Amino acid sequence: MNHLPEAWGRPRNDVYGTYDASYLQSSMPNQHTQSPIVTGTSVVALKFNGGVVIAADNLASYGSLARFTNVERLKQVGTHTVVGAGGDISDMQYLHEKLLDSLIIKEEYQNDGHHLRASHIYRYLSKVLYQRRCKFDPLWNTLLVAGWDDGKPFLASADLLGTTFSAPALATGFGAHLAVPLLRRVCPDEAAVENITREQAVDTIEECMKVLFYRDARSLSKYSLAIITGKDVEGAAECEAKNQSWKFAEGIRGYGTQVV
Amino acid sequence: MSLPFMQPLGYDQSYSFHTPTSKASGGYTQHSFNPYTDNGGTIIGITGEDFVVLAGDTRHTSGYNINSRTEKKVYRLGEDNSLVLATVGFGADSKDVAETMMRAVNDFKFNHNLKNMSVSAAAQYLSTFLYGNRFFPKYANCVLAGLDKDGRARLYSYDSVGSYSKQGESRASAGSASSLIVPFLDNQVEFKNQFVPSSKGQEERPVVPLDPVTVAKLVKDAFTSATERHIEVGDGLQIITVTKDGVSEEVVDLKKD
Amino acid sequence: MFRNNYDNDSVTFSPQGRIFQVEYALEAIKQGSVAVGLVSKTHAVLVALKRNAEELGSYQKKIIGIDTHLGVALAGLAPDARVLSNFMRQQSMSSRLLYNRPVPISRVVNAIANKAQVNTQHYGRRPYGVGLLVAGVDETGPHLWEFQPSGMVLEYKGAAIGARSQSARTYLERAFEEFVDSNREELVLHGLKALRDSLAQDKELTTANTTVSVVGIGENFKLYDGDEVGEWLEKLGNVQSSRGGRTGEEAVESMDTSE
Amino acid sequence: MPGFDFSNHTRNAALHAKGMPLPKATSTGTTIVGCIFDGGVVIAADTRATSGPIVADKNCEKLHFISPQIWCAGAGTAADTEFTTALISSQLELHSLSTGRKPRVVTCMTLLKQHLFRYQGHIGAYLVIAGVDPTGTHLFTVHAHGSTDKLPYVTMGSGSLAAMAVFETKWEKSLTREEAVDLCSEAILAGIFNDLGSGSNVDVCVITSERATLMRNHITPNERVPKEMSYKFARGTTGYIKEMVVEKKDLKKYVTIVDLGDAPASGGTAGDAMEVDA
Amino acid sequence: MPSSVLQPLPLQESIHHFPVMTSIGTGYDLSNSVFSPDGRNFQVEYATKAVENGGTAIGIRCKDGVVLAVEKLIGSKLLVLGSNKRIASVDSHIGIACSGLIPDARHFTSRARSEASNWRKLYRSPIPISSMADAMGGYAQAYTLYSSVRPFGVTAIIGGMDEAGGPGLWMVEPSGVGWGYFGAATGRGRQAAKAELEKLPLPNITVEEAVRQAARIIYFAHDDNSKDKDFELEMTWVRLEKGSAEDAAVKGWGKHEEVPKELVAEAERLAKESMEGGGDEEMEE
Repeated sequence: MNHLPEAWGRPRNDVYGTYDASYLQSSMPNQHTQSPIVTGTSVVALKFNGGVVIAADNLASYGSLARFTNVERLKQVGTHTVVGAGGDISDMQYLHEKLLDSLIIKEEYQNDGHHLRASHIYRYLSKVLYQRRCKFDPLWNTLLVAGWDDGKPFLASADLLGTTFSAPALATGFGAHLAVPLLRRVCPDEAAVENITREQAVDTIEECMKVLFYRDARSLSKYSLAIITGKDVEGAAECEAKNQSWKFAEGIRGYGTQVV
Repeated sequence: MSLPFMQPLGYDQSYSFHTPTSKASGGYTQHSFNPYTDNGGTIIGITGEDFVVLAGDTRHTSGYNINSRTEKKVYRLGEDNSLVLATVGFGADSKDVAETMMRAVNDFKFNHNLKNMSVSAAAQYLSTFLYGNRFFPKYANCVLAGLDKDGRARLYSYDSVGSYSKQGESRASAGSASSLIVPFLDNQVEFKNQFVPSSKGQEERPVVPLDPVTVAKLVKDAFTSATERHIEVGDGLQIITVTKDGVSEEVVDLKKD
Repeated sequence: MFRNNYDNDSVTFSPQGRIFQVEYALEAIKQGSVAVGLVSKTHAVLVALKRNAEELGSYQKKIIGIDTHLGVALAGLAPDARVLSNFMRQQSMSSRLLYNRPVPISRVVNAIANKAQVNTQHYGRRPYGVGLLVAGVDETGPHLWEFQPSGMVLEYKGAAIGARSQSARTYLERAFEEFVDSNREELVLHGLKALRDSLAQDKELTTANTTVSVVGIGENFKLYDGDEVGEWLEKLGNVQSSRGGRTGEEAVESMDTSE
Repeated sequence: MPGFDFSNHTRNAALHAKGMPLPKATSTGTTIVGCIFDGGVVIAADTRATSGPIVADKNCEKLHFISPQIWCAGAGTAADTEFTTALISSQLELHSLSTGRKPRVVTCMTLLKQHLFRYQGHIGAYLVIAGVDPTGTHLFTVHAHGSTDKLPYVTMGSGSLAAMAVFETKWEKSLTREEAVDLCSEAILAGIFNDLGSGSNVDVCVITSERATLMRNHITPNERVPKEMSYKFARGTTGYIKEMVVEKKDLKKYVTIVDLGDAPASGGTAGDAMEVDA
Repeated sequence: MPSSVLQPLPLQESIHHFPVMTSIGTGYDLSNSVFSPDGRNFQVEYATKAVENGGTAIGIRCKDGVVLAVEKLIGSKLLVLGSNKRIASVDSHIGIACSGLIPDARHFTSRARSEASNWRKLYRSPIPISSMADAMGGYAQAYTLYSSVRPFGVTAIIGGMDEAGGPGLWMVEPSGVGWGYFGAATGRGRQAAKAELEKLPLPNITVEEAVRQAARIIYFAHDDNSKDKDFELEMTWVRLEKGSAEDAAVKGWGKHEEVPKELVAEAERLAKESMEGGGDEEMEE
């Protein structure tokens, strides 16, 4: 996947050649949203022994304009689940505020001792995304669903095409390129989760957010972080990328022959 | 400064913040959304006399990224039957096809007095379903297997709009490295291009059903070799074996580079 | 002649606020043969008495599997039960597909209850003519619900519907403190004993007329029909009928004759 | 202006739009990196070469010799990186001979960027240039369009982000030789295991003021497991239509044979002061 | 819904119940949506009779929230206690307690849930209590208009807490009429319950106090009307999640949930004591 949301869902030109949109012609105009407008960048998450850590920065970009710097892209759903979204912000708000809120209200007013957990919410969201792509009216997002489910940490991803997969360490957007290698260094496979402490996991995620701020031009150093354990969801908004170091820049003069 | 930075990734430079548009005949501006992608991976199936093996790697990719090293591609269509389905291609469509089949098999059971769907019925159902999506195809290549009422192994493979051979096949492969694996299986399962050595190229080597040990070895060699030469194959190998005694699953490591 | 003028349809209240058409539908349940359901802390059991229309006819279907965690027993109009059970299957399957979870028992029961209620409030419809016992296991444990054509659903520890079901209920009321803690086998036997108590004097439980189903925590819904019921009846054979009169041996003998 | 002829560009674009595929070049999907340490510079590369999704070479060399103490790691189109580095290596050698001085890294970098700029990106060479010369230790990147960068640690290729993530978390201002080798290796490994365009082994080259040391296959984390079966066919398995035995004395009837005698094989390996580490 | 065998309907008894209903049998009461010559809709009145046979339900509006309570009659000891809920949440901040035909009540609340959900979709905010009462009144009224349907055999007590109005308590009847209340009661024990509610200084009590009073009133009403039957007390409240009980009325979106088990147990203990101790002194509590 490309880190630019604009490229998601588009044919890979290297494989398919330039996509010929004229095949899609019909007598009626297509009125669906076909490209994201205001976008959020990466979401990163990592399982640890006893839970999951998930983080996303607070920036909403309008093209290259840093349009809003206080956008919450993590959403607690029910008691032990957090959904993080990258991609189009208005589609995210539709998912968060319309679908998920009413989903939980409908679940809770049954008052029968059943509660939707992470895997249920994940399946629901995957189906919504897939159904929308089948209607050629996608919700332009990549989601990470993190939670505590059935005595185990849960983490999985779903995107605008309805593609789903899960792994002990996941990141969307630019994070898929930059953060995943760092996360896999700590957590190469499911078996490794057992040996990761909560502190280690938080440190790793913080490190990822820092590197993403260094290298992702559509990112922000201000981010939100949530820790889901068997007990509850602990949220921390307004985190700041810590221990930044720009000392590599000290000796640099120009980009070639310049020396002073 | 590093504008062409991403070019080695193979992505077109024209991605930017304006969407490519085209004018439809009515003069309306039309935007393109491609509902498909390819999530890589490969599946194979080999039958013996009274057993069948379906296998797939567990790598799930997007472009040059590995999404997951542990996504399985072979599904059992119920807990108490011999039906196994492997799907590969676009991950979302693949899972949708698998779920549809699971649902069909389950519905059949409850609607037919708890009898299981036969493998030939499942095979026809899958074809009908895929063709039902003829004009918005499920980009999923399927291999379906199971034991028939006499305990004989059956294996069917499909294109994405439901074409399949009712007689079934002895071996099948689909997915990104199928072009590497199919010739290997032709040669090793069907003994294609092999002659009886003493016949001076006059007599083709007779095809005999393989034993389970040989099939297991062929499956592993097919995948370790595909892993060597195809970048989208690797990480893990899920092997499901169906015999009259039941269905067993094994997952072994593949290279992760 | 009509007994009164208020029982022609289900959209007319009587002066007492009753809806006779719905009450008549409840009567239809009693035309059906008996079905008994009961739950322990780990299992839910349904047992039922099957009837055959004539000597050479097949026996009816009294228990219907809905999903691996859920089944129903019926008394009354079987075609109505088929409609409801198909609907429950749809609900169950869409819960699995949409939420990746087996449908909670109370929710699927409420869904058919809501469906039934609509038929009691609109002209041109008739209430369903079947009662159901819904037994299943979900995350909150084993459950037994009774469904009525009025749209009424109630959760029970033990329940019986159909002809002569009062005797079975009496048994259950006497025995429930015992069976809530019993194991799988004991629970089925309690069910069969309740069922046996509701038999007419000249009737016996046989492999032909008895159906048993069990579902438990971590155990899929299992239906015992025909010969498979034999093992249960054998176990039951050694137990004295709570109504007295029949000994174990007699019960076994009577089984033999039926085979 | 010398260089490529673009007169067919419009025709080619039209053909492509009608569905004719572009010719496929072998590209080195690639992770390449470089990092300066106290006393020198290290560059490293993976060894996978791909053609589309197919691995064309499992152990290719992406570290190219420019001059004894200037080496270059290449990503992009394999042929472009090989020919461009060879060309510049040659020019630099001639320049060095005519000036009587050791070649400088900036000179190499300038020649490269001028060459690449002239071809407007059509030469798909993405390079990391590293070396030590009388003016000190240097590390540059050059992109196919001719732009350059000068940084203490650099990455390029499809695995550049994976490798950069490693540098961004582990790089320190002054590193020892061993630390730099380990850091570069780890960066390459991040590319090998996270980027499908990169794979197989880690090649490293360390350049100090004394010498350049090429550590070919410094790490080999991806050995192939032995095959489960032998696929040797019984003699005679392959069918044939006609059999004919030709003896050596009759060979001249079919082919022309020139006797080379005992002339020694040309070209010695002795050359510049370059140490090749096993 | 009585599931017992049909009793033959003695006409005299009906007349006894409806001394003024001279039009019974004249045909004006056989169909919904038909007025009698004296301007009455008998089917609606008969629906109200269904309510009057139901278990008692009450609602109390307090300064910091709302309490709902029902008397749930237990027809069999095989019923699972705590299951078979009679008070429903229809949004996170609204509860509905019904008396009458239970299946009708479920239909009614499910409609209320749609109303709440649609309001949220449209306005991205929870529905105010008064709007909910209006909507449900309208819905019930629609079922009095056509001969193809019958009215709801349900009276619903709608309790909630919204941002503008604070605690709100409404009661909607089969005719569709809906009034706001400080203390509402319906079902067979409504007369006794109303009398008790009127003695309370509403709305100037706290939710905690109302819980104790509600338990007592339900016990009292039960004692008055259906002493021979077992019953279970079900109680919920709506209040701010971080409950504060200042003197001034509290406003904000409340949360509807079951009253904690310990509080219910304590309230029931006090209620039983008061029943044993005999009426008057307890009322001063």
